[in-house]
Amino acid sequence: MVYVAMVTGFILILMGLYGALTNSNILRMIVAFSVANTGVNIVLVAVGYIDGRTAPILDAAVPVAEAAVRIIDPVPQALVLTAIVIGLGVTTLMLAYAYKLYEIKGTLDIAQFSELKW
Amino acid sequence: MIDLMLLVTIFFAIAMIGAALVAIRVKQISIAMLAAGLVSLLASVMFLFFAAPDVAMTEAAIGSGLTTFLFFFVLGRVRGDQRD
Amino acid sequence: MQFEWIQIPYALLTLFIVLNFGLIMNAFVAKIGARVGRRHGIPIYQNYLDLIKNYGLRSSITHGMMFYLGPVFRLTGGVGLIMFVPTIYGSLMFSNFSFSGDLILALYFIFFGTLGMALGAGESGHPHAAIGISRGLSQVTMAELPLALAIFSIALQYQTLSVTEIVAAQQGGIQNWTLFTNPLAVAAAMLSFLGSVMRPPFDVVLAPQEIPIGPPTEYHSSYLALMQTNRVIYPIAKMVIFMNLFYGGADNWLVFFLKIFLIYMFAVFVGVVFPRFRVEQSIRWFLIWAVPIGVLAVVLV
Amino acid sequence: MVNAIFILVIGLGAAFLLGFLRDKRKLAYVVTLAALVSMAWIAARWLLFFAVDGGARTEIFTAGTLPPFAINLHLGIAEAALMLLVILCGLFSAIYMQNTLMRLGRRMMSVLLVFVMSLCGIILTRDVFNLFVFFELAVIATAGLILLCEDKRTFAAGFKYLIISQIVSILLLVGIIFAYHASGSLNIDDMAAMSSGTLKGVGSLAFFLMLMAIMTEAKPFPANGWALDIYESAHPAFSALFSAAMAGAAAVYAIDKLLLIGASQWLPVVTAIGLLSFVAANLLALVQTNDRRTLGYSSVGQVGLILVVIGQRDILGEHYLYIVGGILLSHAVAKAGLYWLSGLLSQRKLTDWSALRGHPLLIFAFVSFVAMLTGLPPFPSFYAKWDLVMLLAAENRLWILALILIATLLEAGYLFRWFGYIIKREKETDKQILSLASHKLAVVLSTAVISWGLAYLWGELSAHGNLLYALPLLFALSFLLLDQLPARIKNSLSIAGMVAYFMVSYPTYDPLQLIFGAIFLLGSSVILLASYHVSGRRVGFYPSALLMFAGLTLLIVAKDAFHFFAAWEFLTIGSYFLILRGKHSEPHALSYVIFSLGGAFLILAGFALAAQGISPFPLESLAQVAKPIAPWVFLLLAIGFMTKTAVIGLHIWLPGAHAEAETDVSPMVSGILLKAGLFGLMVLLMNMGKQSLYGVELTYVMLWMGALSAFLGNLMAVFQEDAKRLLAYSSIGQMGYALFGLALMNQLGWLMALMFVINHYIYKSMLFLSIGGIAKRTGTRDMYKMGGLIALMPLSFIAVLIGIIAVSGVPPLSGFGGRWIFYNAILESEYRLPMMLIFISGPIAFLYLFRLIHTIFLGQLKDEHRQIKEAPFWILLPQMIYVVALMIFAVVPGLAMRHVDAYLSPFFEGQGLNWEGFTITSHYGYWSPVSIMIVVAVIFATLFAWLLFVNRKAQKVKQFNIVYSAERPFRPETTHFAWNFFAPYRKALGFLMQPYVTRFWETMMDLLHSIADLSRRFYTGNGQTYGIQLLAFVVIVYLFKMEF
Repeated sequence: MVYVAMVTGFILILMGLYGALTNSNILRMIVAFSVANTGVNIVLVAVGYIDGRTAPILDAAVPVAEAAVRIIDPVPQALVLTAIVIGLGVTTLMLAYAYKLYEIKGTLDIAQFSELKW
Repeated sequence: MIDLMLLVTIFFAIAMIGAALVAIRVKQISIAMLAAGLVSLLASVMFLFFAAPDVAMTEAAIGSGLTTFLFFFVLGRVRGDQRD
Repeated sequence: MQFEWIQIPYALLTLFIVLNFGLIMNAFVAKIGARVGRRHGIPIYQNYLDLIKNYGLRSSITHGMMFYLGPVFRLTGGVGLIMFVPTIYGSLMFSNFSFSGDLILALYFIFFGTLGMALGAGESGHPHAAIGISRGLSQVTMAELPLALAIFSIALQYQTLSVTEIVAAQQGGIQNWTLFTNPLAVAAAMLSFLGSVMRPPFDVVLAPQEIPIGPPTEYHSSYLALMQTNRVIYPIAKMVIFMNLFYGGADNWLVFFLKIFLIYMFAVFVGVVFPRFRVEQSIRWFLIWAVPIGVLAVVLV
Repeated sequence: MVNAIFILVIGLGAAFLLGFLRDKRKLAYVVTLAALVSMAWIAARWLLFFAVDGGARTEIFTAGTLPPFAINLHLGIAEAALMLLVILCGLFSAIYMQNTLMRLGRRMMSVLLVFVMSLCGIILTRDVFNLFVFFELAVIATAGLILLCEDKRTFAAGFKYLIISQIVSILLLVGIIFAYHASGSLNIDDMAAMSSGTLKGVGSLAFFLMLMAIMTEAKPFPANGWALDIYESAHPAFSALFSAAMAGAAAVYAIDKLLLIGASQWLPVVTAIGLLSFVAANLLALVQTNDRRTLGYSSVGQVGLILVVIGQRDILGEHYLYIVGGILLSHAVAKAGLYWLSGLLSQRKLTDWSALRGHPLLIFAFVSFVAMLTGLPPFPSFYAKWDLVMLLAAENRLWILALILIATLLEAGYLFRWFGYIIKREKETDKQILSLASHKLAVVLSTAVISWGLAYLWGELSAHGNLLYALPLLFALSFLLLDQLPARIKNSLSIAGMVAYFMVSYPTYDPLQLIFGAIFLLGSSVILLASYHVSGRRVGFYPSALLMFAGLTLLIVAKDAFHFFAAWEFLTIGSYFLILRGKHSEPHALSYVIFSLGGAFLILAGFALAAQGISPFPLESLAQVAKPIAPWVFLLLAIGFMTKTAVIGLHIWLPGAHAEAETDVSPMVSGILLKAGLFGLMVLLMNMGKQSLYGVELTYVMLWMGALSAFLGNLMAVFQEDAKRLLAYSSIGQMGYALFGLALMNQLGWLMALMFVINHYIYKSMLFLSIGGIAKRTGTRDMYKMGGLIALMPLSFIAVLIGIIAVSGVPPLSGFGGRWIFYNAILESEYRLPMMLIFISGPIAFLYLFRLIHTIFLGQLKDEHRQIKEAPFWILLPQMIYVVALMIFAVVPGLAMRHVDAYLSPFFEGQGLNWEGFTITSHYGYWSPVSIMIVVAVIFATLFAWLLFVNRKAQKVKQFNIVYSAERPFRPETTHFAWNFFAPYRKALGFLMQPYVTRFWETMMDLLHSIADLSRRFYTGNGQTYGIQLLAFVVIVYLFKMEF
């Protein structure tokens, strides 16, 4: 199960990267990146998962004393949460840029934005 | 039980990959955005299986909700260039 | 060797003998040349007359300071050269001021007169003079090279730069002459000699004066006299070096006259036989024939 | 002491605070500055604590728990220094961008604060995920700050950066999670403490991904197209931050931290990437015309160099911080300074920087920055590079050493070319390119001050002693402050200073040093007399000239390789500035400095190879260098020194550089500077003696080189139409003689070389001065345009006449002495073939010398020159001094030479000369300069007096009276035969004159430029391509890593 998720995550990452680097429309690139980010999140969660344990939430079901053996390592999940938020930030920024770029040139074709080169 | 989980996971995985394929290949950009949101949504369900309910909630809210909204927001403002 | 005052009159005596010998020899050679060409030729005393006449003339024009200095440099070069080499082997009386320096001094002092000539002619203001000079200098660079190589070769051979010691090493029979002990060096030097005596085939340098004005033509009267004097002394001074280095030197004036005359006749013969070279041709000629011999002389010694 | 976490707290807090300051831009700006100042203050306090009080490094724990559950920050001297750098950089940029920030308002200010804060976070944190967070923050802040610029293209650049950072964050996150999986910790120190076994397999791949992700932030070639676009288009103050603080400090430090984990197996990868970046970026920069893009490439290169140092830290030991710090700080300060400087200009072409001309302070700042980047003394990068190179050579990592030096040379090439543009290119007068806002100026100039402060600091820290304490150097630098004084006062000061220094120091010199010292100090004072002819202020002349003389002075007293090399660099830079002053000297000065630096790097490599890690390395120890490397050391050093003496093949810089220099500079660089190379060769040969490589005796090769230089140098001089070029080529020939003498490796050969040192100084200085004076009066250097000047400029004529007699070696003047010793020397030597070339070069010298005097002074006067006067008094005065000196040296050469002869005799078994009485005798012959002089003078004077007497009534004829029958020729300018003077010679030997060497070097240059131009097309400008390049780069590096 972990492997399935992990493989799915990697496939999503690769598909996302492929999409981002082959679609010339800027919005579609951003969409592809968001797919890749989802893939990363899946990988992160899958790596942290230990079979048969519960969520790292201390409640009645999981006494504090047994927490260490009964819950999943909370660190990766904390990482994913942070990553999702940061990912949102970056995606938003990219979208803002996309809009700005569209304003400047009236196009979203990435190939049109290559005055700076060499 | 575990096998069932596995099957469900595999199902979700295939669904996600399919949605992702749509997201990066489909002609219509709005459909691509929806598909990306779908990938995110499916992922958040999957997180539940992996005992990560808070991640699932965040992913559902931010990944599939807010991000998709933002996509459409920007798309609405740049209408006109809908070619691939 | 140390300087003594008596050496000054001795040196002047040498100079006097050489001058007279040169005047007569030049006339003699001219005579021979004329006779070969079935002409009558000049009288033997003609050069004396010319020289005396020119020394007697006074000029009322000058082209400027360097115009004066040209002949002065020139003659200083010729006289100085004679002064710096011993003329008669074993004679203190006729070894002149050779204590001032050795073979290298002589080798480099050759240029002193050349420089003066060139400077003076340059000042004469005639463009053709400069053409003659540029040709002459071009040619002399290549003509002197085999000589330098030959001198290096015999300096290596005798392990000394002192002219007197080189002559001393050749005493005791004709077989000891450098001519036989180091024939390659002598060959190179003799070929080089052809290039520096201003006779055919290497006299294109003087050609502008046939066209008709060249380096010496602007000179007249006393200026010309100085240059004529030099043209008598300078080749002899040079041949003295040759004689000392290659042909065993001379221990009395008779031998001296004979050897100098023969060396000179070598150039004359070649000149009569061969046509004139253009400068670049003569440069190539020296480069192809004389220089390799010189190189061999250095390498094989 | 304030807890360092407050740096982050203040940054973040102030950024939030700004959010409440709507419509209070001034207050917001003050808050921003105050926040930065207080952050800087904290960092500075910590730095002082570590550096001065020797404090121990501290850990700062957050959230009350230990890692991995909480984040820990780590503060040591490196962190404190880097944070101070980053914050100061931010502060300066904030001041610099005052107007922009005020216009854009508080949001931009808070973004700036977040950016600086996140960089500090990157530096402080020891947690890989935290590293990720701070990097993402920095990315977001970057994307915000890019909008500072009005340039619309910046948006595209920013978007490209976002694409890349998406990929980077994916790599980083995947790497982090697997690293965590493998090690169970996110803490770098914990991971580092694990056994290397955990890094096998997945762990290794995870580490690789993290490393590559962070490496990308350091913008390595070729995955850096986006960075260059940002550098080119962003606001210069942001580019300064981006280059100096983000790439140059934060990213490389993050890599450094990460490598604690990877242990030594990843160091070669980092080295290789760094080297590739350093070489490729500097190569590509060669063809840039945009200033900021050029700086961007340079930045990529410099960061590459820092990566190399990081990758080499296994051999750097305790020097690691000193070396990496020196290079890092030099890059940061210089690059930030240059970016800030670029903000003063409104045009973007490199050539537009000529607008800086007329602002000495800005030029001084520029020069300081360029010198810092190229690693010239006394800047930190110089000390650092020296130590780096020494250690690399000691560990036998020669390829790395070679590539570093080559890339540095490339970098020097375009930076100095740029400097040439500033000094030499036409200013566009109609456009106001330069805007000098006082706050921007303050930033730039205080950066320049900081650069010198760092130079002092690194000198203090250096094991070799502080170069800035050398008195001659201080003397030269003090003229920077005096530059406002009139030139004549500065001239008097310089002469007084140099003479006084000589007086004080000559008792400590040995005879060899004395000869060189006298030429370097007294000789240059004589030449400086000629400088009195220049009125006005002559800005920049004296610091440059004195820097060169300081280098020369320090060179002869240098005891160890470090000081020798530093002196060598000083004299190179000083002379470069001097040469650049000439009117048309831009390309020539450039080729001069490139050849010189190339030579200097060979010398550096030679010393490094010889030292094998011994520091300091005394020059005498060259004698103890062991067999297999000794010939290579010899080869490197010899070629290095021969570059300075312009041996044939490496000579192409000389003619232009010497000919185009100013009137009084030509004698300095020809008469004096060339001797530095000979001095170096003497030091080399004296200590190393004969060496052979693959059975070839190297001194024998040098013999041939010297002979060829003498021959070809003279031959080329013959065909020059330009008088100063003629003299310049003649210098090549003369140096060939001297080189030949040294390579003979016998006492007489050395004596001859020293004779040439003295003679060449005197007559070449004299000739350059007279020709300079003539060129000044006639307005041309083409000899065929002159003629007949003897009457108008008699004193110059006398100088040239005496000069050419001396040069040609005709007795009785001193040149003959050299020739005489030469013959004696070659008789002792068994090498015969190369002599031939020397033999022929003597008469050839005669050709060009005659041409010099004939075409200028003799023949017909040109119409346009009828009114000209004799050269200025101050130019004539040194010439007359030289005439007297030549005469004295001709008559009594023993004054100087006998001491040298005695000094040299212990080094050679052969016999020296006998100097008893007036006659000098050798084993082979004898020579009495006094009697020669007397004999020649008496004959000459007698004949001259007689001729004058008999022709006392002669009148001077008018110009055309005789030859042209008193008719004025149709075209008087054709009456002087002077052009193509030795036509037959050219016909016969012209084939030797094919410019093979020039063509070779030109082809090399063209090739480099073509390669650069072709390879830069690889940066298509498309963000996607950049992304693909990044991925491909990662994959390829991985494959290579697997391969080895």
